[in-house]
Amino acid sequence: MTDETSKKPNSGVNRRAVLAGGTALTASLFLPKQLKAAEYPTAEINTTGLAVTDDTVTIGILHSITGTMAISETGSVQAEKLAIEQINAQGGILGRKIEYIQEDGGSDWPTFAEKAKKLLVNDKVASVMGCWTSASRKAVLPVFEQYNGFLYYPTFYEGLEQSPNVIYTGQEATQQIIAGLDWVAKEKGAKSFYLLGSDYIWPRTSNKIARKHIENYLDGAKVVGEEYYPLGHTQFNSVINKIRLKKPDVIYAIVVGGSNVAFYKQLKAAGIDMTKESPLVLTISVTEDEIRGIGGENIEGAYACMKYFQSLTNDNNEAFVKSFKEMWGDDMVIGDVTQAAYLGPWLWKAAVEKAGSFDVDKVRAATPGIELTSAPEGYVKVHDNHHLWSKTRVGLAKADGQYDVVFETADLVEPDPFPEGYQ
Amino acid sequence: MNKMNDKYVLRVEGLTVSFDGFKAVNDLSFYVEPNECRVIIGPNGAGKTTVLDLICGRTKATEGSVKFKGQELLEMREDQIVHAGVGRKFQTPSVYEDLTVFENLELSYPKGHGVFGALAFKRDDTVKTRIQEIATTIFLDDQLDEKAAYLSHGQKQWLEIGMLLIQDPELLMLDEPVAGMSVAERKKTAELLNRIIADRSVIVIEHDMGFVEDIATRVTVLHQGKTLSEGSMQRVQNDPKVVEVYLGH
Amino acid sequence: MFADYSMSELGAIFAMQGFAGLILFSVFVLMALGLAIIFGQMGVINMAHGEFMILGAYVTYLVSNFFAAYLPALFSAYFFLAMILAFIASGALGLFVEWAMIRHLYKRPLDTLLATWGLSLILQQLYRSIFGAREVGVSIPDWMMGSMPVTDLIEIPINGIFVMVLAVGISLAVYVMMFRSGWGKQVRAINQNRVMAGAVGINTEWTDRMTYGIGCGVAGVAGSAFTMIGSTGPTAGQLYIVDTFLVVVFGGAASLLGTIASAFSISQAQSIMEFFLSGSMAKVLTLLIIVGILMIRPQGLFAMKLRK
Amino acid sequence: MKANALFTRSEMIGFAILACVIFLLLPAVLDTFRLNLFGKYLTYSFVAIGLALCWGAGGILSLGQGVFFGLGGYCMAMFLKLEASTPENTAIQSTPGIPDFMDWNQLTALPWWWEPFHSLTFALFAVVAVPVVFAFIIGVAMFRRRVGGVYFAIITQAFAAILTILIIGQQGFTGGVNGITDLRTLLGWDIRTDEAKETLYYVNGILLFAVLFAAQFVRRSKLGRLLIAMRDQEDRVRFSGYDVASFKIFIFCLGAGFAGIGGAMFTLQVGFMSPTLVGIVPSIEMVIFCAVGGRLSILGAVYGALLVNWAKTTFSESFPELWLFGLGGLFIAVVMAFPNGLAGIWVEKIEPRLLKAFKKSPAPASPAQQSTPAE
Repeated sequence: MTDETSKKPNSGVNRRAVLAGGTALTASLFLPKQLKAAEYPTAEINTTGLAVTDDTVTIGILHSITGTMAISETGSVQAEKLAIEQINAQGGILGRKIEYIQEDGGSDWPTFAEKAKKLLVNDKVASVMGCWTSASRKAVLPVFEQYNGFLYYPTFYEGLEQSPNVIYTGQEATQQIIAGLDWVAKEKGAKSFYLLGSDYIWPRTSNKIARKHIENYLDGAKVVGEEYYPLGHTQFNSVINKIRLKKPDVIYAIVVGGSNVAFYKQLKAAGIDMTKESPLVLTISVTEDEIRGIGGENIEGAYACMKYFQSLTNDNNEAFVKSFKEMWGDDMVIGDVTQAAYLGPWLWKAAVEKAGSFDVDKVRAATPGIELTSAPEGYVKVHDNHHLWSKTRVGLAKADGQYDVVFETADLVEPDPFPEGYQ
Repeated sequence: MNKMNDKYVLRVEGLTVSFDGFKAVNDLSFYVEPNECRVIIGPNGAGKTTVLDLICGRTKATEGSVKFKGQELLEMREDQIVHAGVGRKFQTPSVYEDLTVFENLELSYPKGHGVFGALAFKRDDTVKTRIQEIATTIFLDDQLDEKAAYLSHGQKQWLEIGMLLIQDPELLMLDEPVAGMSVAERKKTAELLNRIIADRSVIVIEHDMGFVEDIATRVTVLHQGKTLSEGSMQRVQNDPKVVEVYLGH
Repeated sequence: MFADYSMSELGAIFAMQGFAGLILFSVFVLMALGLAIIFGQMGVINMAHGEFMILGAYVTYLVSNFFAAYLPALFSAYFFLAMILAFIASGALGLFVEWAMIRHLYKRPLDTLLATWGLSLILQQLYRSIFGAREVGVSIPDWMMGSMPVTDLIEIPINGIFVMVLAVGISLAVYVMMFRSGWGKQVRAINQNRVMAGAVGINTEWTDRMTYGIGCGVAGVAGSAFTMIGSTGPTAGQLYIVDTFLVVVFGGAASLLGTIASAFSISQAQSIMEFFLSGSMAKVLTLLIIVGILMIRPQGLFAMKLRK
Repeated sequence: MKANALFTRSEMIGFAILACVIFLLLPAVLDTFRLNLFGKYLTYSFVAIGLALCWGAGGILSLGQGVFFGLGGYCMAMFLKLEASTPENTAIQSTPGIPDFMDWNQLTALPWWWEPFHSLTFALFAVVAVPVVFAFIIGVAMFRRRVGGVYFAIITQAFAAILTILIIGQQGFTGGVNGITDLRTLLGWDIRTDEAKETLYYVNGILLFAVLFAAQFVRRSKLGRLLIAMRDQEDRVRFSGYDVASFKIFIFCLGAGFAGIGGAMFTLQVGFMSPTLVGIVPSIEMVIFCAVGGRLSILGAVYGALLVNWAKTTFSESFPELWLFGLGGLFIAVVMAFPNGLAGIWVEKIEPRLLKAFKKSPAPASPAQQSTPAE
């Protein structure tokens, strides 16, 4: 008995201490003063019956932990839990500790809708961190709009959406795509592009935007091929042969999931040495997380275009990487979406404190203009359209599974979910 | 061909089937007259059962012709052949074990054979009377509500014969109807068969020579897919070729 | 679409494309052989086949980590040991599953489908709990990921050759076991008449267990080989299951030669169509053609015509 | 022997109990959210009932029922999507008045085969007709060629794969992997409100009973007995003068029609339709619902769908990281220990005791319930 009682709090304290150490910097940046719960009576800050008590506030985490998407979504769950722990270590939000209810979307869109409804209707969560694929977001969107929930969605995605109930913490397609294409045309003199993707909406829409940009805005550049393979496809030798035949300057690859691993392994085995950049491989779908499965040696020399790389050298990021590894293990890697998921709880915290209320309507009203100076990716700001202003970066994949950042936009790129001229 | 003038119910001509080159039935011809009881005998593997399979459409012939009352059976589907008036009993008793004797007979009753006919089928008094009648013929009138699974082997054979009888076929084909029966059952079956072959043509495959003598009008001896000998039981028995390949060993 | 290219380019591309088809063929053969044994010879519909393959892949992952950490000098050769261990691990799991589950279900083949589906869920979760939900990266020795330039345009991937050699080797081994050994005779005898086989003194219980074990073991080797060309994650096995079943069924379930012929025709069809059409449409068309042919010839390409 | 009656005594009791559960018990103990969830589970039981007829009675195992469920659901979703895509609602699109996903895929006009779905009558007709026609084509092609057993199962599985890839690949016309989402009203009636959900639950229940009665009628007719006869002795049936293939085609089409209704109700209650319901995994799961319920029993099929889905939801809520062990274990346990599923447990264990308790002589159960599972 004594053993047990002495053990539990101890381990908790240790972990907390470690976390606090790791986040001391972040904490001091984020929060000048500790907010006390007593200053904010529950009845005043929660007028719509959300799960808020005098000491706690409950939020939901809704990702796939089983099924094929668990591969990708695990990192997001870890980042969200880390952010929640850190916020709690600093005293929570409006003096209330965050508790979370985690549900499994099971890589199945109707299940996502069911669980979203459960979180909003049964558990009355104050906000939800969740979803990864567009399909899961589309499935839960009507639920969030009907029950006025608030979702923080971390993935880079195709755009064409702007819901009052969703904050998109990842980049929308134009933010991610255009800067990368401009860079590869200017720096590498690329003229011909081969567009390749998994067969669903994000790669198709992204390639559509890429094609318009290549054909209309890049001088003399052209698309020499565009092709889609079913999700989960594992044989790419035929398309590799087609690419050989067309000899494009750039393979623009938006392959996802298990197909990713097969594609890059087969590309390498077919004798296409990506480090020679002929053709150059530019992807928007391979984060450090995916490289773990592909193997760094198999993708060395490819370029990725996104807003965050684990190798970013700034104080925020170093602290973030350190505490992430302390919480989840030294062998962890952090990709773009993981970082975007980490922003979710912090953005919500900032919005709640600005609004002085957990009410969704007030939080929503307070959200545009929220800034995070301490985000691992650097400074970000929430746009009126619920997307984030963020920089876009190009990384060069190395054999150790990390990217070298070779380019970043000078300014924040404005999010433009309904881009004129790209539809 | 003029149906009315044809003196044969069944004409089998040049019938051949080959399985990957092996000719199980090879250029076989024979003719069956009305009210005849033809028994086919022959050693194992002679192709007896295959002949029945070919006639009723269970196996597709490679060559030849099978005409039943002028209709070419080889071009017809199994159920159409049945409707034309050909009934077939299998070697191992095949009855519906999950259903009762009554239901077994009812399913063979020649009405409601289309999908929607079957949906609309009503168990009226005509049906019941007819089933009762057949059940009496096949000695199963006491077991009408029993599941077929619980019948003895011989009773299942009778039930299957009854299922054919209820359709009143013009040509009845029986594959070893007394196999596996006790002596008493065998006697009863012979009596039953004698009664039911009276007003139709029958083709029987049988090994039991005593039984064959009891019922046969004519006998065809098959050997390696071909007719070895044909005629009355007596003639066949005395044919030296038959003695050599069959009765001799 | 060919107007812009010189003859030598076209020749090279067709050669490469033919080779791609051969690799796909080998992949299909490897996927299908284990199932051809289990489904074709025993009639067990093993929906967990993909999970047995992934077990082989995870074993390869563990062995590669072990060599990297303790025997770096021998790393370039670890793969051979990994394949043997993959065979043993998947085979052992197969033996256990047969003993615990399958042997009670021989009389209900469709039920094996449901039970092994349950098994596949459990195995997936087991992998997830042990190795994490993410994919693991299996380091392949450098020499296996390279390619051999034949001409300027034609390059032959080494891992493709490796997969092909392996497919041929395992096919031969399975052939010898099934058709040249006493054991194979017993397996086929049981397949044709279980009761009779038992009656003439074949130890059906033992033979069944070994057959199932060997089928699973072959799946494990396939999974191990696929670490070279595909991903290793808890759910990766599901990517293979439909293709695998179609290859086996299309070939005529009980015929090993049929499985190989069917793998060949499907892979060639798919690889040719992938070259002319987009990937998704090629896949749809391939499946439609298989289904169409199966409707005309339901017993598959190679099935014995039997006297009923 | 009351051969022409629709029910035996014990079946009558069974129907009555199920009616109480669906119309009285569940609404009484569940809040709207949970009730809506059970409504969703019940849509799967339409498929399971069809499978109980096809597979349990007829011995035809289809691993592609998701195809029919999906087709029915998509037909409904197309109507609802068109209703939701009024020019006013879609004013920000480059082509207002067409569904949003078409606009994203640069379609500038509604494809011709979407046009009829402006009409509810046509959509309701299509909900049943499209799956039935599809099943008819597959059925004719397969059963006339005497494809059966495992081969049929695997070919239907291939159909599920084909349709999924097609739907995902043709996203401009189908909504792709996202499915058809954001459905709002049915003839102006908002289907997203709690009251609508409750109404839909009862509509679903009534339709379910209509389907159950139809299934019971088929089972008790001569056709039902023929199916069992065909399962056990297909040749004997054939040589009793029946065209076996046409009966198989009929029952397969019937199952497909039931599945289509289920799919349409799913769309209405969940508010969207997606290709994840068409594929191989859901198709196998639907077979499992039927197996858990006891494959021969149409009532069992309903309970099977309810139990498995309830277990799935509960396991995954309580043990999000481990629930697959429970679900996988449940399937194995059912197959190994209770091959006749819930219906078997009821008939073998519970009913005799109940009868004993009431001191009545055991009434003969229906033949179908006592028989052993098909192989």
